[in-house]
Amino acid sequence: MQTETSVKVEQLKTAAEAAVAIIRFHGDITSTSKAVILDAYRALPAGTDKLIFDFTKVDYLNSSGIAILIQLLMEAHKTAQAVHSFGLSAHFQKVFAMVGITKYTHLYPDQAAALTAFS
Amino acid sequence: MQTETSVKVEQLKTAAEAAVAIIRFHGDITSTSKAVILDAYRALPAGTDKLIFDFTKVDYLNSSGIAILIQLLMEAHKTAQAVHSFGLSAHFQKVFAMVGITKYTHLYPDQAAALTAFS
Amino acid sequence: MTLEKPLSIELRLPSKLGFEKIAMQTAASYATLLGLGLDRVEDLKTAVAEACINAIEHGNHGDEKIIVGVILSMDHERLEVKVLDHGSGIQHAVLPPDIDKKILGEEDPRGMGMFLIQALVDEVEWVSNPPEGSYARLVIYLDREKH
Amino acid sequence: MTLEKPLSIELRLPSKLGFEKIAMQTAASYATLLGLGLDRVEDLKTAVAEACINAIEHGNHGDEKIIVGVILSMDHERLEVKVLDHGSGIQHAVLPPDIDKKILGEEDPRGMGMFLIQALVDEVEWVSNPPEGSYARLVIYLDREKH
Ligand SMILES: Nc1ncnc2c1ncn2[C@@H]1O[C@H](COP(=O)(O)OP(=O)(O)O)[C@@H](O)[C@H]1O
Ligand SMILES: Nc1ncnc2c1ncn2[C@@H]1O[C@H](COP(=O)(O)OP(=O)(O)O)[C@@H](O)[C@H]1O
Repeated sequence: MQTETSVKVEQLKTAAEAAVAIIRFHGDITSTSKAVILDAYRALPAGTDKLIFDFTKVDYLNSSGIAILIQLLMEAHKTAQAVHSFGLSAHFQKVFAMVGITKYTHLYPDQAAALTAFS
Repeated sequence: MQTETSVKVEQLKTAAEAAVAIIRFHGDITSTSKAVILDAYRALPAGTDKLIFDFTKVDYLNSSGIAILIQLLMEAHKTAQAVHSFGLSAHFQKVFAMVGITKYTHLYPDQAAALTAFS
Repeated sequence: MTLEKPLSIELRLPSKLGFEKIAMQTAASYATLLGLGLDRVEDLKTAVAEACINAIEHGNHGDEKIIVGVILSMDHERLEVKVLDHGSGIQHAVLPPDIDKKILGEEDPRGMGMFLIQALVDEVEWVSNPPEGSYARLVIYLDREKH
Repeated sequence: MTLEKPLSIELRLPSKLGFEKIAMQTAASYATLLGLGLDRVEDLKTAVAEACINAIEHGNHGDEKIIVGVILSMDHERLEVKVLDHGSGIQHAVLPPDIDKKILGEEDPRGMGMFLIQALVDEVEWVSNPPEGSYARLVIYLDREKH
């Protein structure tokens, strides 16, 4: 079955030269995405304290996928990482707010805004 | 039911100042589109001898819709109008070629090319 | 062979995760054909997907040979979707997720499907009807907008 | 309630023009889920839409109470679609359109549906099976491409 998730991790810098890791999700975020997503998260360089989620290329996101994101936010919360997000459709911005996870990751309109907000 | 066709007619000029009418199709081209399309065609200014079909905004085109286009090309053929087309997806370019109507309307990659080809 | 209601459509899917995406697209194109606005179509898509996932996982226990049924119908006031499975249905109320508890590991990170369905549609009921099966019935009102 | 074949899906539509768009989208999302490449999905969409239009118009004479059935199935080699109606089927061969005759008004501008279906899929047959009904069976091979 063609339900692929892929994740790309990149390193960015804020204007003040602080390191920011960005996780770009591609395809579906569902129960089958769990290993790929957790592996990518856990392979982040030690000491990463600023993180961005890029949802621009996500085609399909369901409640099991949101549960995986909550697991990431749980681990981020434990290590006091700050997580910013961008690229969600208006519909999924609403869904994130309904579920309450906007309390643990603020949503920005684009990458530049998500990055600037770390300064 | 939400199966709307709309048609917009504009007047353009070639580089040599020759008048060209352009019919821009919007939405579906199916059996229910017949009156809208034929009316727009028949309301073209008398003496129109250069015509462009713009398919960029067409969502759904079926064989009954193609039959309506053939009717336009039939009337165009009678009055020696030249018809150029653009804005078809790769799939519908193939379908037009299969049916043979590319013999009566040449397909161009965009409006500029369709217009230039009249010079 | 006739349909349950005028201009209704029916879809039958195997109980395999991933196939809810087909139900989602079918529901979206039905709703679009009958004039539902784009933002409500998005609500419908997520709600139908979640109801199908529950029917696949909990109702039919992922047995690919068992069918999930989806019946879509519409009148002047409402779009209705029934998602049918062969399980014994739901005996408990919908629990809204407590995000703080989830983040602290005090609540399962999952368990948001029924909450989302309820939050996204205008009416929902879960009906148990053994031995025939169970269904979720979702309703979206048409008059909340005119597109 | 079980499906005809493993991982097949079934759709039932009223015989009303426009509803072929739902069959088209359902077929597209089934084929995409199972890995068919984008250009073949476009071929499938047009072929399924044309087969449904014929079932609606000619097979079921536009009687909205009568069902058009669409059964999609797939194995390692082929995607198959059956479009079922309750008419008596087709007794004649597929005629390729003669565009010059159409432009000269010597041939009906219509009559391209069956030709397009045949041109876009890898196999097609029309089967008459009264009194049960008739169906068009379309097949697309998977090995013509690997995306
Ligand atoms: N169709 C169903 N049949 C039987 N039980 C169900 C069904 N849908 C939901 N449930 C029960 O309700 C619970 C909550 O469902 P839900 O809120 O969708 O979250 P999740 O599926 O993530 O557990 C499920 O864990 C299951 O026990
Ligand atoms: N499902 C069907 N049941 C009965 N007759 C059919 C069916 N499909 C096609 N036909 C017959 O074949 C003819 C050609 O069909 P087609 O090539 O699709 O063109 P059109 O539908 O535009 O006439 C139809 O006019 C009809 O007489």
